[in-house]
Amino acid sequence: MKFGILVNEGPYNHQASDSAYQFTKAALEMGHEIFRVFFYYDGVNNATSLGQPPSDDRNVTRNWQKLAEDHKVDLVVCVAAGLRRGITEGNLAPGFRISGLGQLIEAGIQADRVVAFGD
Amino acid sequence: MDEMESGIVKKFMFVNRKAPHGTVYALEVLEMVLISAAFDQDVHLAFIDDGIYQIKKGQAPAEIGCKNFSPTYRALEGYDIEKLYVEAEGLAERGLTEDDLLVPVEVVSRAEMGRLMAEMDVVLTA
Amino acid sequence: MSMLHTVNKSPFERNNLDSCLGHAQPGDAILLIEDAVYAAMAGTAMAGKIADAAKTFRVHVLGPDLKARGGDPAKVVAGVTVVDYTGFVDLAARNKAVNAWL
Amino acid sequence: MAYTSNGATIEADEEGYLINITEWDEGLADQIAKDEGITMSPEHWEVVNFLREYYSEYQIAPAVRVLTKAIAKKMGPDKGNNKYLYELFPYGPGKQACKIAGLPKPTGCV
Repeated sequence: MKFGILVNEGPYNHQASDSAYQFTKAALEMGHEIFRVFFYYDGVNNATSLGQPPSDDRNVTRNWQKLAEDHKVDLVVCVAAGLRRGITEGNLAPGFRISGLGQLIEAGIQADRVVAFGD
Repeated sequence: MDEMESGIVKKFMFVNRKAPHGTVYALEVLEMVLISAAFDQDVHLAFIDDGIYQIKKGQAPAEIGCKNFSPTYRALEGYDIEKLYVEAEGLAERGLTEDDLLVPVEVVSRAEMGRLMAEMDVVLTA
Repeated sequence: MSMLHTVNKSPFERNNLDSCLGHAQPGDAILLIEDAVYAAMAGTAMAGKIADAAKTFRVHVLGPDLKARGGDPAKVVAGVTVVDYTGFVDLAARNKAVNAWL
Repeated sequence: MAYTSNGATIEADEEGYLINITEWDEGLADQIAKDEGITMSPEHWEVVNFLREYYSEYQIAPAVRVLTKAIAKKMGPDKGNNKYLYELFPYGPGKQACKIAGLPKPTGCV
């Protein structure tokens, strides 16, 4: 089954990013396909390359990058939401790409299920 | 790129349940809805709970320094997004009637709204 | 075909759970995650409402979120099923759509 | 980037859209159009003014499809079609005309 994942909150203010990551990881381990993970609202902050979480805490951005590396998961950051919040090509973590909101609608059309995580 | 052709038409519903201005969700959902219009899908908008306040007439956020995006709901018709539903119970709880809303909507009961949601292929609530 | 509803807010703070219960159709699946897991713990003022809901809907709670908050998977409200992330993915796959009550 | 109009410097983003949309005036429109290789004619102004009225009413710059339809409704099918509008604004009646009209980039760029 193909899943589209929507992440609506930043990585450290809210559990949403962690929940989305755990769900995505479990789905991949079960053999499902992740059509795309789309980052919207403050969720775009998951894609910053500038975060430096303490070494005894999880690194949410790194977790996503690892999924992209190991499973070729398409990590898409909304360009409009990113521009508002200062996430641009200049500080985008490797493994993420910036594109339009249409990528979310397309995920809704192409994926079998869209699962949203947020506040 | 304006028209996105995939041949698939799904029933999408954007469920608004948060008030505008206090948080950014209402504005960015509206941006989502406008983009969805380019994909020729069967788009529905629901306003329940505090989401009803998004389409209340008379919003004037100039003094808080924020953009007034409430007139944009009236542009939806031009984007061929015409299936707007408001929950009757939510309206009544807030002391509002259909006349207080800035766009034409269909007022439905909570039970009807639930049945409508159940028909959808993709539901995005915020 | 049924839907999966996810709820992630404590019912003591927000009305997400009430709104979900007011719109879900009989037989739908409901999964309590994040702060909504407090609703599934036995002995709270919400327990009666959840036990009632479990008669109409298939109510689940996400075990890892429950344990994170000091909840005991053996002491959830009667009728509520504890699932892990694999169970969450299965629920999403087996219902026709997922509505996250954000 | 920036434009110069009546001796004042008007700031714009990388693509040439105004940073502060309230700084627009008709002289600036002529200036932006010139940079785009367009000499403003009454037909150009008709579209630019239509866009400004649309923005003033709805607080968004319309997607090109919506603009075309709205122009057809107001000015007739001879003007509300892609051929006519792209002849006036070769880089797109949405993007280019919005820039000249001093509006944000149209919503609907997917």
